[in-house]
Order: sequence, then structure tokens, then C-alpha cells
Amino acid sequence: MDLSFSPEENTFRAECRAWLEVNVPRPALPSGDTRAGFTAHLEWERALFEARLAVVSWPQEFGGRDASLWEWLIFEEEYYRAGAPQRVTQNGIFLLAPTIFEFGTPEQQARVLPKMASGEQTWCQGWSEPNAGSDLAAIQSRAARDDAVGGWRLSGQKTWTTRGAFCTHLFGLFRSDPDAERHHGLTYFLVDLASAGVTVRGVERLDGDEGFAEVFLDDVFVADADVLGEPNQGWAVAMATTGSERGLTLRSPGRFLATAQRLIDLYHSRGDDPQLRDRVVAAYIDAEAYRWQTFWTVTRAVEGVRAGAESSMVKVFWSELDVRLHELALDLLGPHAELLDGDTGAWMKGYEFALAGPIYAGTNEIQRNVIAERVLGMPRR
Amino acid sequence: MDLSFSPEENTFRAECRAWLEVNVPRPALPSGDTRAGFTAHLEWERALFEARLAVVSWPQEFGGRDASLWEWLIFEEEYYRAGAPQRVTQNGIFLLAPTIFEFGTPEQQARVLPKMASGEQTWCQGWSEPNAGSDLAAIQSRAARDDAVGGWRLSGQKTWTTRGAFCTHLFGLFRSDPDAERHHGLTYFLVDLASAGVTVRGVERLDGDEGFAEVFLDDVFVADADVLGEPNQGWAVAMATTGSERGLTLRSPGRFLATAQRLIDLYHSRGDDPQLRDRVVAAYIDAEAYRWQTFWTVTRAVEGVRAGAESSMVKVFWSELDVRLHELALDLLGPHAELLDGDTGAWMKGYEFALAGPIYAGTNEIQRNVIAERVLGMPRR
Amino acid sequence: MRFAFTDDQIAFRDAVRELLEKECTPAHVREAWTNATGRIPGLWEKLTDMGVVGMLAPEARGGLELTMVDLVLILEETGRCAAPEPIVETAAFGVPLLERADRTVATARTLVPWADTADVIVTEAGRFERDAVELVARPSVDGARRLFEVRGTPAPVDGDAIAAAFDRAVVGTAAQQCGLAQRMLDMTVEYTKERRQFGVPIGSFQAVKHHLANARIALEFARPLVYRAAATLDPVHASMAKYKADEAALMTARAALQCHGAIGYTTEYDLHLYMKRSWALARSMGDGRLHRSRVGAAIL
Amino acid sequence: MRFAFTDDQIAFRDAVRELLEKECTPAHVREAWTNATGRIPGLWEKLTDMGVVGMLAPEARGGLELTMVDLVLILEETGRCAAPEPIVETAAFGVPLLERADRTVATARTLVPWADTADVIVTEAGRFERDAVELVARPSVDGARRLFEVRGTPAPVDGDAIAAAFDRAVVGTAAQQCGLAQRMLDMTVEYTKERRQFGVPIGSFQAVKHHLANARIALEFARPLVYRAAATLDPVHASMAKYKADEAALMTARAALQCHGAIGYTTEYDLHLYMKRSWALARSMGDGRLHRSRVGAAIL
Repeated sequence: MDLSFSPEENTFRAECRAWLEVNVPRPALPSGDTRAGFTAHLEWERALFEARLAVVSWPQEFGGRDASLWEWLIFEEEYYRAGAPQRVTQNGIFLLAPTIFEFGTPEQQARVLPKMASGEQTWCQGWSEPNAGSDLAAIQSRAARDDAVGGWRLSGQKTWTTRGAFCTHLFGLFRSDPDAERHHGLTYFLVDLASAGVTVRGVERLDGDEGFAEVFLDDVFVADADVLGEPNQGWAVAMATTGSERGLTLRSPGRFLATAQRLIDLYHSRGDDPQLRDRVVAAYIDAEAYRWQTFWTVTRAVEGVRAGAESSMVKVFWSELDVRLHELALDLLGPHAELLDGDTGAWMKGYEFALAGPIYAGTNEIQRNVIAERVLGMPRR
Repeated sequence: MDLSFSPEENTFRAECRAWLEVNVPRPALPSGDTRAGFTAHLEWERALFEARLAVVSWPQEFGGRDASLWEWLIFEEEYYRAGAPQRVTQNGIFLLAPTIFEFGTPEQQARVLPKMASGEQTWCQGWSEPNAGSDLAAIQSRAARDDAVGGWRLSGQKTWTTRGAFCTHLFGLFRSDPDAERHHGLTYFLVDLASAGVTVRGVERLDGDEGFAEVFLDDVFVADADVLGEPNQGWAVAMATTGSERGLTLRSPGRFLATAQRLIDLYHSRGDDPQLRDRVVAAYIDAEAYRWQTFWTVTRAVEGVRAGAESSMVKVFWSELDVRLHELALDLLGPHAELLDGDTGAWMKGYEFALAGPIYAGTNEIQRNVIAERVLGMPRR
Repeated sequence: MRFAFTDDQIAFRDAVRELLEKECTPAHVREAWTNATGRIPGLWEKLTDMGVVGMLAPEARGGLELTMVDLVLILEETGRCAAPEPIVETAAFGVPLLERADRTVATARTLVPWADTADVIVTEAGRFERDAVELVARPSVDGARRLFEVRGTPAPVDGDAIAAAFDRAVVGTAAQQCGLAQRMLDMTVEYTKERRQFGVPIGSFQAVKHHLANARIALEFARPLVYRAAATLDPVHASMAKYKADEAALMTARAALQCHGAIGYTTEYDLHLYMKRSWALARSMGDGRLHRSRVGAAIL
Repeated sequence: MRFAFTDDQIAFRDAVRELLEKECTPAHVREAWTNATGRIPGLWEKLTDMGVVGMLAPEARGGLELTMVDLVLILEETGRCAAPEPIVETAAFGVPLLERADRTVATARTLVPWADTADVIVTEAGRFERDAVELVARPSVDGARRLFEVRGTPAPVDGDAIAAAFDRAVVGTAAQQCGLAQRMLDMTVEYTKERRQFGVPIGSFQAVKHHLANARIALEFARPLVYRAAATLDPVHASMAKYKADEAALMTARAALQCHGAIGYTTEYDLHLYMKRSWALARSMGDGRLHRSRVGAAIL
């Protein structure tokens, strides 16, 4: 057991910290889930890309620096420590990219990844549908084969598409074999949202931002080159992405440690409060627990052990910790908790944002089923 | 809305308080769930009966004093306030008696109730079986008709029978129609445990007391006079008892208010502790909430509104409150929590006892299903 | 002992509910999010005409000379529809304090909702007349709660009278939380009966059932404390009521959102109107800390 | 950074597990409830022979000269089987304090388990030799934990050394709690797979699944804190570890009992052996209050 970082890792940390100190936008950018904010965020992400910090763990040819998982973690810790903005490119980088690395052709990798890293193309996830939320396998949107032009025609409706109103591209699952049921006969497509037949309608989220979209597809043409993996194998391809979303890559411990530290600052700014002190301590310990569980998992990942259903435990823990951290902040703020402005207004916005955690990427109820059935081996029914 | 008790009720309260002050055994009796303790408890219950305080709400002819529900509540508050012993006759008085009042013949009422009130006969509940716990309708014990002698022959096994090793009689459900399934074809019997063919084996509970028993029945004869309600209608008859067990009559608010008050005394004896202060306050408020919800329910009962599935809410609330109160006491005791002796040893015993609450009389998981389906009207499946 | 309302009280409550179901729909509340006042045009007059605003005022001053027990049921209804009106502030706090029913009152310890539309403002600092204050708007998460910092020179007020008025407002706010919890619970039960996933209504899943059963239990044990406090007007009883009602409302809001899933997370759906009100009220008229402290000081 | 155990450490752990699965079965633990010592005859010698007791002692004094990282996995195993032995007290606390492996040590802040069978007793008051103390037996809810009040004249001990020893014992107790949680979880998963009600295994009910999933999550996030603390031996890290491990063990005990139902409530069934140990350990070597205070003092 060796709990120290190497000199190279420490150098990398120093480089990240120094660059972020100078470059993180002050004052903070407006929400990236508004049209104006999204544009401002893309500028920031461009700067990050130019410093080769946008996708540190990717190969150099696609804009990364071949960083190890440890370096990626270090980058994330520094990123959140510096109070840097939420990444509006994250659904592409964290959800689509791992799938492209695993299933994409060299042509797809070369075409998609660099523009994703630079923010030139932005990706949203088109999985949920009005009747397919927790029950993802109930997808009804169709992909009809069009042999005449060597491609497919997509029709249907996707919903709860995060930042769908601002993104340029969508990745999603469509039913390519109308006779197959549930998770059979689905295909994974990459869709340019500027294509003819696409209509996007922004939907306002709890926090007032237009962070969701409904995407309507009416006979939208997609070429064979934009099928990811094999036709009708979309479920297996998508499940790799699901692992990423639930697991390590989306929610780095740096985020919750930074929130816990802000909570401690808030606690101090309000004067000692014996009624809430213990809850602050407990929340901080939980953020530490999350960090060390991540180190444990990363060590195994580095040694080639792939996390399976364990990632469901991670998703439940971070999403409920995030809610707890913000609830506690609101309790500390007392009568000022409802305010959206001033020094502390970010806590209420953050609370609203945190409330999405236990719902998206598979509700925590579904995750607990997965933990019971696949980690503990309890009977499905 | 009138929140005052009448002068008569206050007089009754004063009478109870005065009598209990003089008569409650000091020091406290040994546990009623041991053989020696059971005998000592019966002596106490006899004294209570002679003071006409054993069954205040019953008609005078059976040993009561026709007290109103309000007077019964007053008696219970005073009983727990005085630190009087747990009632070893309670399963008869609170679970069987309401059913006998509703379904019993005048002969059964006259034969069973006075001896129950005086403690001459003691009753245990024979419902659970090895394969019928939460799923009560899975009862397999059989009642075979014996026309030759005008009665029935019972065979099978009952389990988790509280105080079964010490009681003289058992009330229970047996399958009288072997072709009927689930809750059909059951009959409610009153069984003398001294009958030929009965074997009782005591089982040690968590707290080390022999508080459970297994009751084996091998061709035990029971006369027609000991069928409660109609043959094959046992389920409907028993459900009336279930309502009592879950609802008002078993867990009077006095019990939890008395526990909350002892918790406050314990808190003071340890010196102020800001870490645990809030939890003590919250627990006390919950005990008060339970009291006022009871007053609300009793008012409706007095006006003729019968509680239905609402009693499941009561059962979940009191049983989890009881666990919380005791957990908090153990946390206050810190390193002394594990001790079984001394001034504070009763808290650990009480904790073990409290842990049974969320399990018996229908687990709290089942109760929550009932609340969702029958109070809220959510779909069964 | 009779811990229940009279038929008259229930009938009055039902009449107010009927009014509010027509005049304070989700669409009305949405309007208040964006209009100039944060209130529903005309609603205050209708409530005044029914006698709701002046329930606690002397008959001679235009009131009904009723008690907090009568009022508490009505305030629960104003919570149930998330009425964007200073009704607790006026009917429970201000009217008996001023002994008149014709002035709208806004009050809070610090940030005062609907201060711009009130005739009289009362804060910890004292009493302000409408035309002698400077108001600085601050945005609440609940768009229909127009919050203001109040600046000016207050007139002193009688401390005991204010304390009694505050306790009535605490009970009134607790009653609104019960109404909000009931609304969110009802909406969610309906939604989970209709919404199907995996081939069945999601309300048939045990996890969903248990979330909502827990919310229902919390409400069941909060309400009697609120009604008791309305009858006794004891400050400690008021604090117990607020503490449990806040708990029920916050727990129900969490359960409601979780059981709805993504649709509950949009502002197109109505749930957020009630959820955000419950978040704000939980920290208004004394938050959990304050009320637990008051109870603790009395019992420990 | 490599936050994992070595193959050798795992192999040693497995060997100890194999021994304990044979020599510290539920039947053995039951015996310790009723025999004269509260310990399992012969087990201490076998643990000593394997080198477990003296892991942290210098080689010259009969030890293996290993570290707390090596020991923590072993102590987790002693928790998993609820070994009724002063192994944390001796191997983690006493051996490195005394720098020798041949004396059994009993220790606690107040009530000392297995004090009657130890060579040396250390409390907050100081150090007692076995033959110079008066011991007053007190009954623990865990019948295999023989507790004693210790009376006599202690020899003073070095405060810093005691503090370091205490922190090791805190980590060791936290490791035992993880082992206990794992055992109770495993037992309950097995039971709920077999036990049928309503025509299906009770483990197929979502409420049962979620109880046990919650226990599994708690354990997942407690263990790394325990291993981290074993590596750093930082007092604040030790407190974090104990706090989370206690939480995991207590939560698992509650879930395990609830999912078993009545059978878990009998002493004929084995669950209570582990459950009662976890209740006792949660308040030993510093309870939640102490450890939260230590963390709070460091971070706030």
C-alpha cells in the first residue's frame, strides 16, 4: 500500500493548479444550461483545450496527453478546488467518448473525438423517451433502413435531453428491428442536429434554466458511417456508456470535496452552531469516504479489474451525498436559503441541480435493485 | 374543539394515580417473559384486577368498569407514568378480547372474559407458523372435523408464540377446509394448552428471556364451543384482532411519553450534550405527536368512525419511535450502553424489546404496502 | 375532550377550498410568478369577502371574531393551493395585532414577502407604514414570493403582542406546510398510478409505495400537532407543530420529486410550484433550529 | 499511489480466515457465552502460532515486525467471526506499546473486556499488572464479552505512547465492525434467498433488496477509510474510519434483523452473536460522539 503520489504526478498537479489559478473565469460564468451561458462556457472549454487540459486522459492525437487515471483524478481535484465551471461538454466527453474508444471505427474516432475535445461539436444524449425513462428498453423511436442511399431514416421523440437545445449533435438509441422487443433490435446512432427533419424544443428545468430539450425526429437521414457498433447491437454498445455515466468518470471526488470545503466555509461564516456541527462533520467524512473509495477503485482499474455493478453503489452514494451537502447548506442559511442572489444564492441553485442526481442515469431505486441483484446475488423475482 | 378533560375524568385520573403510587411493585418485577417473572406478574395483575383496574373499559359484569375510551387512555397514561410493569395478560386482553366481544357467544364471553381479566387464565396468540410469518394466509395447521364427538381435532405447529411457554390457553387459526387456499377455509379456535396432544417448547429471545414458544399440536381435541365465530370464517374474525394489535389498543401513548421522559432524565443525568440534544428534542416531539394523533383518532372513534388501514400508520410510527428512543438512550450511555445491570441496564433490554416492534403483528414493510394500497389507493401490482 | 373540528368549521373550510380550486389553480400561481405583484389579481378581495382575512378581527371592526382553530383549517387550504398571498401574515399575524381587518400586513424576521403590496410591514425592528419605507427586491426560489429587504425608521411595537402574533404565524405556516404536503402527495399518487414503466404502473413498485407511505405517515403525525397548537396558542406547541409540519413537507417534496422522475424536474409540470413553496416556508417564521431550541428550552 | 493490499497480505488474511472458519464457528462463540473465560479454549495459542498476535512486535521479541496495514485485514476477519478474544487490545494496542508479543493485554477507557484473562491491563488511569488488581464483573449484552471494572493502583504510562496505541485500537475496532457487517450481510442475503413467503423468496421483494443494498453501500464506503487509517495512523483518519464503520455495522444489524423477522429475534439463530458484538463495539474505543468531535476539531 502506497498512499503517496509520484514526483511526476505532483508536478502535474502543480501545473494544473498554476494554470487554473490564472485562467479560471472570475467572476463565475453564468449557468451553462442557458443559451448565453453555454456560449461563454464553450470559450472557457476552448481555453482548456488549448492548454491540453480538456481531455487529459485521451491519446495525444485526439487532443489529450495520455494521462493516467491517477493524473485524471488529480486534474479533477484541482479543477473543482479552483472553482472552475461545470463542463458543458461533459456528456460527450464522459458518456459518448468511452463508447467511441471501445466501439468506434478509426474513421469515427478521428472525425468525432478532436472536435468533441475542442468544443467545436457538442454532444447530447438521446436515450430517454416519453415512455422510456427508467425503463430504457421501452424505446420506440424507429430507424428504418434506406438501402437506396446507404443509410437510415430516424423518426420519433427523445426527451429530457440535457443541453439538447444548445448542442450540435446527439447520440442515441433507435429501434432498427421493429419485430424485436425490449433491448433487442436497437441501434446506436450519431446524429447531426442540423439535419433536415430535426426539431428541438427547449424545456425549462427546476432551476429555471432551459437545460432540457425534447428532440423530435421526422424521417431524419443518417449515413451508415454514423452507426456506432453493429446495427441491432445498440443495447450492448450503450451499456458501456451506462457504466461510465454511473461510475467513475462522471463524478470525480474532487467535486464533493470542494463542495464540502465550501460548506465548511459557510459554517464558519455563520458562527459556530452546535445543532448543525455534527452534520457538517458527517458530510465531510462522507466526502472523504467517497475519495478513498475512488482511490480503491482506481487502483483496481489500473491493475485491470473492471468495475461492474459496483458502479451502482457509487452512483447512489455520490448523488445522495450531493443532496445532503446542499440540504445542509440550506439549513445553515436558514431564512436566507430561499434567496437566489448574493454570495449564497448558488447553494439553492446547487440544491436544485443536486436533486437531479438520484433521478438521472437510472433512478437510485433502479440502482438499488442492481446492487441487490448483481452485487449481492438476490433473486430478480 | 375542547382539549380539557372533564371533572369526572380528572377524578378518575387522580384515583388511578393514587392507587398506582401505593401499589406499583418496588423494586421493579423481574421480566414477565421468564417463568419466575411471569408468576410475579400474575400476582400484580391480580391486585390490579381487584382494584378494578385490569380492564377498565370492559363491562362491569366481566370485571371492568365500563370506562370510556378517554378514561382508558387516562388509565394508560397513569400506568406508564407510574412505571408499572408490562402486562403479561396483554395478548388476551388486547388481541383476543375485542374479538370475543364482537364474535363470541354470550356463553363464551361469560366463560372466557372474567378469568382473562383476573389472570386465572392467560392467553397466547397462535398465528405464526414456520412457513406463515408475514404471509399469514399460508397457515398449514389443520383442523379436522370429528362429528362423533361434536368437535375438532387440531394438528400442526405454531411458532413465535409470545409467552407461550407460560400461558394456559392459546387462540389461533387452523385450516378447517383442506381444499380452500390462502385466507379461505380457516377457523378461529380457543385451545386449552393442558389438552392431550399439546407440546410446548420455550424459545429464547434476543434478550435472553424465554419469551417465545413453539406449540406442537398432535390430534388435539377442541369442542364446538371453542370455535370463535363461524367455521371457515376464521380470517374475517381474525382480522378484527389484527386491527386491534396494530392500532389503538395495544400501544397507548402513555408508554412512549413515559419513555421520552425517562430519556430526558437520562439526558440530564449525563450533563448537557449539544451533539445529542436535538435528537432528544425530536424524540420528545414525536412522542407528543403520537399522543395527539391518538386523541384525534379516539375522538373519531367515540363519534363512531372506525379506523381501518390508518392503523398501519400508527403501527409503523410507534414501533419506529420506540426503536429511536432506545437507540438514543444507548448513544447517551456511550461505553455503558452494553451493560445489562445497574441503573441503566434496562435501556439495552428495552432496546432489544423495541426491535421486535417493526417485525411483529405484520412487518413494517407489509404495513407500508397496506398504507400505500389502502390509504393512498396505489395499485397492488 | 373533543379533538376535532365542528361541522361549521369543516363547512367553512370546504367553501374556501371550493373558491381556491377555481381561483388559485396552478395556472393562477404561474401567473403570479411573472406578473407585477407576485399575487393573483382579485383573489384577496374574494378572500376578504368570504371573511377569511378578517376571521380573527372583532365584529365591530369588520371581522368574524373567530379563533385560530377556525382559521387553521383555512390556512391549510391556502397552503394546499400555494396561494401567493400574505394571508398568514395578515389573517393570523396582523389582524389580531391591529384589531382590524382592513389593512394588509407583511411580516418576517428579515426578508419580507409581498412587502410591496402591504399596508403595514412588521419586522423584528418594528412597524413600518407603507409609504415610509424603502424596499429592496431580492429573488426567492419561489417566483411568487416577492421578497424585500425593508429599510426605514420603524415605530416601536409591543413585544408581547408581537410574540403572540409570531406564534400564530408559526402555526399558520405549519398549517400551510400540511396543505402543501397533502397536495404534493396527492399529485404523486395520481401520477404513479398512471405512469407505466416495465409494463406496470410505477405506483405498483414497493420502493415507490414506501416513499409515499412514509410521506403519508409524516403528515398523519404532523397535523394533530398543528391543530393542537391552534387551540392552545402555546409557543412551545407552536414550535412542535412547525417542526413536524416542515419535516412532513420537506420529506414529501423529496419523495414526490423522486417518484415523478424527470417530469417533476421541469417547470412545465406543476410540482415545482408547491415544492419550492415548501422549501421557502421551512425556513420562514423560524426554521428548524429555532423551533427545536424553543422546545428544548422548555423540556430540557 | 497504490491503494490495495499485496498478494502476501491477502494470502495471510485467507489463511487466518481458514483457521477462524474452523476454530471460531458460531458454536464456538456460543460456548464462550457460557464457559468460565468468555474465550475459546485454544484459539489464542493458534493465533499466536500463526504470528497474528505478534504481528507488530519486533522480530527480536518474537514478532513479525509487520505494520498496521498487514494487521487490519486480520482484525477484520476476527470481526467477521466475532472472535471473543482481546485481539485488538493485544495485537493492535498492547504489543507495539510493550514491544513484546508474549503478554495478553486488555484495555478500555472504562469497562475492560476480558480483563480477567489478560496479563496486563491498561485504562485511562494507567497500567495494572494482573495480580495487583481487583476486578468487578459487569454483564454485557454480548455474553462473550466479559467486562470488568478495574480497581487498584496503576503505574503511570507514557501519554503519547498510549494515544498512539489507542488510535491503532480504534482502527482495529473499525476493521472488526467491517467484518461483522460483512458477516451479517452475508447471512441475511442467504436467508432471504431461501425463505419464501407469498410464494416467492423474500429476497425478491424490493423493500428487502433496498435494505440490504443500503447496508452494502455503507460497507463499501466504510472500508477504504479503515484501510487508509491503517496506513497513515493519523488520529483524525482513525476517527473517520471508526465513525463510518460503526455506522455500517449498526445499519447492517438493523437491516439484517428486520429482513430475518422473528427467527433473527431468537438466540437459537446465530445472528444475535454478531449483532450484539456490533452494538457493543460501536460504543467501545470511542463512540460516535468522541470520534465526530475529534474530526470536528480538526476540520472546523
